[in-house]
Amino acid sequence: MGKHQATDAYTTSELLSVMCSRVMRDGLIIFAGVGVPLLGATLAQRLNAPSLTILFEGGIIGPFIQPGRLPPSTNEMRTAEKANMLLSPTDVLALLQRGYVDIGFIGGAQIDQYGNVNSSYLGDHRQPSTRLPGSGGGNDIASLAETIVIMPHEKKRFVETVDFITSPGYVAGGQSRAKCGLIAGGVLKVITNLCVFDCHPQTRRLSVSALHPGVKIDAVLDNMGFRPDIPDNIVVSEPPSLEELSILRGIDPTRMYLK
Amino acid sequence: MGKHQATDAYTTSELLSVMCSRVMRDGLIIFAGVGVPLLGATLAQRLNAPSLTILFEGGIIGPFIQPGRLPPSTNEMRTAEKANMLLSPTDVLALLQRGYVDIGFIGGAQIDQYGNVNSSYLGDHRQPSTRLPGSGGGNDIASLAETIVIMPHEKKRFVETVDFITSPGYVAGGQSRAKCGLIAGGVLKVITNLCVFDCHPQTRRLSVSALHPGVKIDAVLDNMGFRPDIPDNIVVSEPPSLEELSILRGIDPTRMYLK
Amino acid sequence: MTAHQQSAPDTPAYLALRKRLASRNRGLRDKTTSLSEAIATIRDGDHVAIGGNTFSRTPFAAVWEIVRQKKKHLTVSRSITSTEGDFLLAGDCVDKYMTSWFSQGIVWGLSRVMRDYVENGKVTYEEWSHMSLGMMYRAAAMGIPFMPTRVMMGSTMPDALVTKLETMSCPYTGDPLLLLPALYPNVALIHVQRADKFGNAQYDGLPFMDADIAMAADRVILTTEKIIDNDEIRQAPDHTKIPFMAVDAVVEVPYGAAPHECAGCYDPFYKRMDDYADFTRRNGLAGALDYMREHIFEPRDWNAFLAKIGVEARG
Amino acid sequence: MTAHQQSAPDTPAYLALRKRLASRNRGLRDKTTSLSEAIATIRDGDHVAIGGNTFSRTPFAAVWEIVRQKKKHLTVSRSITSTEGDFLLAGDCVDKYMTSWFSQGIVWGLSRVMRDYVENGKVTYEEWSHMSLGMMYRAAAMGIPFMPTRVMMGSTMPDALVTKLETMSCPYTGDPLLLLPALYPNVALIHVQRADKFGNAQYDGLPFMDADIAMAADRVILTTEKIIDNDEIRQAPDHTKIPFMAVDAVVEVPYGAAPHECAGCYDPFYKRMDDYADFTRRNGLAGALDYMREHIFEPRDWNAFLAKIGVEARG
Repeated sequence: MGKHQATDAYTTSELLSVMCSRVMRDGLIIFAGVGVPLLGATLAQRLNAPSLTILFEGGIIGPFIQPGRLPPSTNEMRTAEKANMLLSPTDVLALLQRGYVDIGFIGGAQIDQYGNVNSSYLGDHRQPSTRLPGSGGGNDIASLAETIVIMPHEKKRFVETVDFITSPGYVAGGQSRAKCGLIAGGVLKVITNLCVFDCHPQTRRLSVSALHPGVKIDAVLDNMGFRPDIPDNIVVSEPPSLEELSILRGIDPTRMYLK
Repeated sequence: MGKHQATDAYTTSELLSVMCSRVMRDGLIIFAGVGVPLLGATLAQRLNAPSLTILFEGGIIGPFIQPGRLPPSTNEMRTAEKANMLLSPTDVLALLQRGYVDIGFIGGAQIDQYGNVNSSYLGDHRQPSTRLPGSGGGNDIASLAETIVIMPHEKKRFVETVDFITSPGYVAGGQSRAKCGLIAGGVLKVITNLCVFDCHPQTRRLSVSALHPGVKIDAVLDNMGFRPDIPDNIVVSEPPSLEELSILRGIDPTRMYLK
Repeated sequence: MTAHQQSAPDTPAYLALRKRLASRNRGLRDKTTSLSEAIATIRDGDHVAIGGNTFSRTPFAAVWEIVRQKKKHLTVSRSITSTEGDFLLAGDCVDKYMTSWFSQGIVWGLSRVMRDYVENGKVTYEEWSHMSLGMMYRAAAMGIPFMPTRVMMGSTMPDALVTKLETMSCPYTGDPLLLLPALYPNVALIHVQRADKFGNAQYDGLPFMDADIAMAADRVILTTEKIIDNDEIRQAPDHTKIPFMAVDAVVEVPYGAAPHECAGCYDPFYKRMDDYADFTRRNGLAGALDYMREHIFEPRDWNAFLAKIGVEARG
Repeated sequence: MTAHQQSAPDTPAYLALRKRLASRNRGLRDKTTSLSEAIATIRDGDHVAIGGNTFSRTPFAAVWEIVRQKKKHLTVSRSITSTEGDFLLAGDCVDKYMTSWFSQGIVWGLSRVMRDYVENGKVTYEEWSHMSLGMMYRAAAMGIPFMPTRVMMGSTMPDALVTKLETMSCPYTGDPLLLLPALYPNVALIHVQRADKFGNAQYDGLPFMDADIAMAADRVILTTEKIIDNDEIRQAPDHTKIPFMAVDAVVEVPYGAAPHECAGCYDPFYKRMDDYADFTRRNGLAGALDYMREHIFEPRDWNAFLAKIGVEARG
């Protein structure tokens, strides 16, 4: 990740986790992977969202994440510890289709101006330069839920058009997402270590909505392969509070994810 | 039921149960209701088909029917006693759709010349003279499996055209079943207390294939509302053996179903 | 592509469906309430789906309370209907009944009440095949607008429905298919052996269609023999059949399925079911109304009903 | 009606499918056999579906034996693929791989073997969304030729498949839908905690897609930590997840998922997985082949493999 925001006070992953946690209101149901979204969710649960519920694609509903015992994957029994229910992946993903999930979190190797995410192929998929691990539940989340993309802010990742759309955002912008058949969901935010984007309500292009503390817009632009919308009303993110950081560090005392 | 076959040696339901049991070869999977088919299946298991498997629409796979403890219904826990697996009705019926079931057994209030069965409405369904209990799984069995219909041999039940097709046989005869969309299954036999019918391979009309011991063809025709095919090669059913009757009576010592 | 042809009455637009779900507080919160308050949330005109099957794990207390509260114009669906259907019809609660089979049970024969209502056109009666009803709930539970199936074709059943059923030829195989529209009840009534206060429900024995019904419905009212601690649920999460987030009300009702059975807790109270059958055998619908006055409207509460039929409540 | 357009490769005609099922002896009979005999029934060119998920309840012994028996031209499907996929590819067993994700696990990063095979066009690789693969198995398990769904549209994924996917507009709601063709494996490999000799299988913890895979497949090869008496199954039939009639071979293989985990029996052997990762990190495909020679081809039997990696077999 870029090192722009690694101040003395907090690391990049701490910043991302705090930014994630702030979108998680009490009572929401989120679909997450391990790592930053899980840290954010666990922080939110401890801080002000005790009834927030986490789903994992392995088939897990409402696990109880204990400080110091963060799970290493979304698809094994450690992740299922003290869950409320275990389902097949098919059925837990069908909850997205039924509309049970308020926010899904995904990542990927590339993201483009319309929030489409690639986690499949770099280069032409018929003769790729790199075959990546793939969608997993990413396509399902992006197709069926309001989605937040967590992405390191790097030029090679923020490309005008992704090589391959694994997890569709707003596809070709405008109304194209719905025209492709995706009548629900869409990219809610893209959270990076430098800023937060949302998508312009008409064009559906990425639009800077907040800069993280100490970040200049030039740093955002210098580390992207395309120019996002830059509206007049960009705010500065509230910096992580001492309370947030203290709880977060308690959740991951061995710094498994808090690099 | 007609009393023609109630000889000294066996009752009507004993005869029906024995006739049922003889179609159940070892290793088959049958979908049955309680009553005659269950008696027949249990007899077959004891006699020469130890690995015969029974499914009930309540969601039950391979129950273990103990002599003297016959279940009263297909949809409660008594029926599930010592089963190998319990499923939802949806899933156990889907086994029919997947092709897991060799023979399904159904009954009903009326049957017609093409083996269509009515268990829904007597009279016009928009203003019926009698509303019957309905399909239950009957339509599913008849649509998806080779089906054997067990029916008391009575004029009011054997009608040229049923008032309402709940469980389709060969619909309007000939190729009409497949043309309606039912590409698998069909009526294998109709077993009554007087005779056995199969369906003519071309016309698909009921055709007498066997007369039970002591039954004349006139008795068959006198107790039907239409004239079935009467081929030259009608056989006489082998009468129930002492061994069959002895085992059968041991299975239902309180004569719960052996009226 | 098949053109947009017609909306089935029970298949709301996908976005409206999602909006209804999103409007619920689905978080991990205490949902325990009383039977009367839980049932009071059911609105006249709602579609109420009933869990269990015939006389097994019927949410009997919940149905009993619906009749007492004189709900009107309900659509009621249940895969196989027993006595509770008589009470809902005779209680004048139902405009439309959807089921695959309707009788108190094989041993008691035809329902006199159901015959009276259907034969005299007093209720819209939809008969579905058993699997079809299950698949309609399942489609809804999975968030898809229909389930393709190979049943009900060639029969008269589609002609006797209000719902106009669509068919298609499979674009992959050419197979003829009947498309069962997703069935979204407004409320599911489910009775289980145990649940926690959040609504995580575990049941034993025959599962019936309860899990699909719960996920298909807009709201779930859960009655449970016993409320257990959430820790117990979390010790065996692979036994949870309905997740808390689908549930809106949890009511502890010992013997909540009586006089029907609840696997592992009690067998069917056959004698008590015989008693009701005697009322209708003698006087048909009038007999049912007599029974209902004595057993549904006059008892002070559910425990008084249990005492009346001779079943001892634990609570 | 949608016209008959084209047959997907993995959707055989319904009657042929039923005939394959009818030809099996599905009765309640002893199906216990040895690992090598069970795997010997797999034919070159078969479609083999693998149960479990990533490194949880993987039928590892069964896959290990497939590689040893040098099966060829397989189609392999698994919802999420870990090390077993490396071995099948590097063992030259696979013509086509269907999965939603392929990596030994997050902590070990990209699979060097998979990259080598896909980037050099040595395997036909189909990437499906996780739910899509699950729904394709489910459609097959339910005996329907496709499952309608709301995913994979708007993405590039359908363009990168051999299978041509069909879409339609729902005749009830007008919703755009993608139709996932039913996926019928020839053989399903499933590993469970316990099963009886007839093949009734019970498993704990995460269920993954195993039940759907088993019912979707023509044949099921079951490995189990322990063979239990049929009486134990019949005492808790509501815990049976796969019925005997779907199963063709039962093999008792203690530690049959090692070095992956088997809930309640053993945790993942992370160190042993690190060992393999070291081989490929150093030498890519050649490293994998070195590892396979030492760990798959050289050991006398499965217990020798377990001893080699330092896991003590019970048997």
